[in-house]
Amino acid sequence: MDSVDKDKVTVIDATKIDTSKYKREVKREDDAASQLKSTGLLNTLVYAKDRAEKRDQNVILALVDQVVNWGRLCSIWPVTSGLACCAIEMMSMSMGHYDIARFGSEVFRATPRQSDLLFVAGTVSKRMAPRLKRLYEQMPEPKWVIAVGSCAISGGPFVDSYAVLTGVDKIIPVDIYVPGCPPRPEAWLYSMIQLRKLIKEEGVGITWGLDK
Amino acid sequence: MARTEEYQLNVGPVHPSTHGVLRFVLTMDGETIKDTEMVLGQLHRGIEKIAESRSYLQFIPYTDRLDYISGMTNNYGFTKAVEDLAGITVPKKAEYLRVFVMELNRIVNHLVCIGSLLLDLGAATMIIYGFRERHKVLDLFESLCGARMTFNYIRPGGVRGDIPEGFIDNAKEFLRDMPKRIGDYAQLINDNEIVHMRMKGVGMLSPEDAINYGVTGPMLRGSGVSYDIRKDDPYSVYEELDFKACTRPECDTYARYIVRMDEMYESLYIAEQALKRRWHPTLQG
Amino acid sequence: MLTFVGVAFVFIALFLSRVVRPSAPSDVKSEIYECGEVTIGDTKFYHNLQYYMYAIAFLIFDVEMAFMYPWAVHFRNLGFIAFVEMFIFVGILVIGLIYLVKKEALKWTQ
Amino acid sequence: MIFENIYEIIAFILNSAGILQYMQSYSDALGISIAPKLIIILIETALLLVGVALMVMALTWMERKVLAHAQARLGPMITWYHGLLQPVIDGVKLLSKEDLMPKRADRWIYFIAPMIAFVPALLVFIPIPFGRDGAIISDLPMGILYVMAVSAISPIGILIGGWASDNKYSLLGALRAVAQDISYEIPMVLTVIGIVLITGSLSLQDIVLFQDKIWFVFLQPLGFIIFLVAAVAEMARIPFDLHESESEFVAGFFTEYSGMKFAFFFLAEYAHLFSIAAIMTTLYFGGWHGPMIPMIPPIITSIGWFTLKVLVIIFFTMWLRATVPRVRVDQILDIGWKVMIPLALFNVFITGLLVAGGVL
Repeated sequence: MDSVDKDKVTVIDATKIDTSKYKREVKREDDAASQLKSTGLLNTLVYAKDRAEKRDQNVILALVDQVVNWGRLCSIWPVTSGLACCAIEMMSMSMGHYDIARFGSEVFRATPRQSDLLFVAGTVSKRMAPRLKRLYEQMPEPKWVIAVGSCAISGGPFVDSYAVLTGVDKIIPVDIYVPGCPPRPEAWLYSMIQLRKLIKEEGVGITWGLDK
Repeated sequence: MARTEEYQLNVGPVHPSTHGVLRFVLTMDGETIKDTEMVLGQLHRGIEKIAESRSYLQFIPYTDRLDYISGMTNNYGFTKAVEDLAGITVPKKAEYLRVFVMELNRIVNHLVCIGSLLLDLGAATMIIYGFRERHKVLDLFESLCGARMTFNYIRPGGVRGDIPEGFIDNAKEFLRDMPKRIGDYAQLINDNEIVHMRMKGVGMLSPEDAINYGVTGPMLRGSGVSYDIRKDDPYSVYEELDFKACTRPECDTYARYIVRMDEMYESLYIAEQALKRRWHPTLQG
Repeated sequence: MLTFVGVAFVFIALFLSRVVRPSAPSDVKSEIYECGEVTIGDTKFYHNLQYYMYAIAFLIFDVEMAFMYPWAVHFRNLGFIAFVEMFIFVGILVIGLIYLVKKEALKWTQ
Repeated sequence: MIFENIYEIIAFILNSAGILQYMQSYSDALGISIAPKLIIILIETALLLVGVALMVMALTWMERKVLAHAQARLGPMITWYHGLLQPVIDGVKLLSKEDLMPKRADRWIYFIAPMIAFVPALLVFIPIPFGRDGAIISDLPMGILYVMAVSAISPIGILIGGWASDNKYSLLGALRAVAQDISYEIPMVLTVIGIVLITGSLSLQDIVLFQDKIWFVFLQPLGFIIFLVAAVAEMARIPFDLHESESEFVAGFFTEYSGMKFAFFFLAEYAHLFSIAAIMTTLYFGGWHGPMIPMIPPIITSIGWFTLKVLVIIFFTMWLRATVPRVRVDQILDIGWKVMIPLALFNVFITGLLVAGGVL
């Protein structure tokens, strides 16, 4: 640092930068085709084609598969289950500021029978673990789990407590982990976006029921 | 003659109206609840045991997670105990700042409480409005300590740091806007006939019972007992501040709700005084 | 006809759903949901009689209303005497309703 | 041209397109002369089914948007323009969702219940005039009585659905829902008697035609208020939504239902909402009456007016949902039996007196 000539360094006061200049222009999608593209339907079709080529499948079947996936990714209904601190942030995520409803997921169903997503929001105590497992098992397929907060991931600050399960993935499979204590609602929303990506790219597809 | 049977019904631990993980086993006859057994411990995290193996400073973050809506107040409770044990005197400036954040946290707490109450009654709108204001307070707290919910801000001997630039303006803006917002909520809820039907005369807790059970806070004051620890056994700098304990004599849910609404105004008033006094030249420690 | 189409619609949708949906039954899954707890006791239990009181009262009033419709349609032809006659009939029913209320038969919890 | 109902309209269109003659000659040759009739009826039922399904989808979208905007949120945004495709997506998802049945459930009843709840919600639309010049499936002479009778069937679906689920929440939720439905059925039907007294006809078409000068809202203000409250209760909207009282019985009678069967309960709920709003429009807001716009066929304008009125009523119920909490079960029933029924009888009494006195 000593070698830097101090006269030549211009000190910039960060507070005085006019950020309005750098504001990103929002591109509006005017024509119907690009609007439709933004819903993911067109991407879905492209994926279907890829998939059919890759796996040597019938295009129609792959298409139906992808349309179903598209339906699933845009309407993920979480089950109302908060365990501890993170549940409050789950509430604030569904409120005005962050509004999970934009992704079509504000329908918090009270019963696991009608929901697709389980947020493990908070500390899983050893007493609660079997009940949570039961709740997960009673959800119908396809279902996803997002483990939120360091407690649900690893036990977090309570890792050496005798009463806390160190990580919810010991009892149920987890799709997405969101670190933080508690994670900010933005992080939750990011996890939702990641989940959508997961469903879109891998998905569950259709198990053709007639073969059963 | 038809025969009726008593049956057991689980409510919780995962139920929309048990906030947190609480479980009731109700014994019911038809629609009448005969008996309630409360099953606790689904959120037992062994914090006391953890505290044994932590230093005083290390334990402060855990207090945030006790009652996760009002982390500041929990911080203060623990810190106060440590300070009393160690005989630390806290500068006045820090005390005022503590009072300021604690009162804002009280507002947050009451907002979440009223919102959840209305949510359980079936009106989902109030909690969303409440969370809107909560978010503003949390923004203030975030500029103070960098966290939205788990603050770890109040430390033995003072607070984590001084206020950042621009904090006073934001805080003043909030204090200016908030009374109007509370007025909006009052308009939304107080004049609603169904709210009165659902809340008046429900959950009666007589003053004697309240004292015998050791109830505190707005619950006690909603039962007509004018006891506010900030006033009757003042800690911190509360005795230098001007406010009144809000009391209602009706002893029901509605009275407790009104107490909370009134306390939000009082908290705003206290916070305003604390903010002003903090800059008083003679008081700066 | 609409009934058939409606029922057919339901059947087709359920069949489609059967075709495309996954199925992974398990023991726990097919147990009933009671807030994540194992249910206590039998789920079919004998009830308080209260529910049936409402049904009986409803039946009485429903029949009464069925009587009132033809009366209402031909009211203009029948004149004032029909009005008096009907309200004698309704009056008896209202007395019955008052009796029910007085007896606390229409009280949800006893 | 004046048509009696949609059947004739379809027949006219097919006739002028020249299809009907072909169909007739073919069916005559095959010896099934009833076939063209059946095909026309199929077309009209399909039209109705599609119309109701579209409306219901629009309503679910509207519900989420209205609620979101009342609560300072945005609501569904990413699925096309302001989330317009959201109902379709929900449908696709529910279609591909696993369908569960509890171990000890009553299999057949469990299976039939959504059907019993859903089909009457469609049948209600048969005698409702959607517009002038015959935009009606069939103008039944017993119209209003038929509507009331059919809409009283869906509580049976709720009841057996709750019973068959083998779940305590479902059972209690279903019993409460049915108790509420039947309690508000009575004042609702009683207030309609007031209208029948004035018009002297049970046909909904006649009732609408009667209102070309003045709507029944103004002739029957008390009756309208009673009908409104009872309608909100029948629709199971929020001040009276015992059907899905989340904070009490998890999800009411459909706690155990998942996948497509749940979707049918869901559809039935919104179809019911639409049907009762349609009845209310017909009875109190002059049905399809409204200023006709020149250049546009009156049948389309009148259907437009009808839809607009229905949507306003439904918007009102959504607005209610955003503002008021739920009434407790015993209070709901008390209001029903001790306030609404006497008031409804009083309304009939007053109307009868006025009609007999020659005022109305």
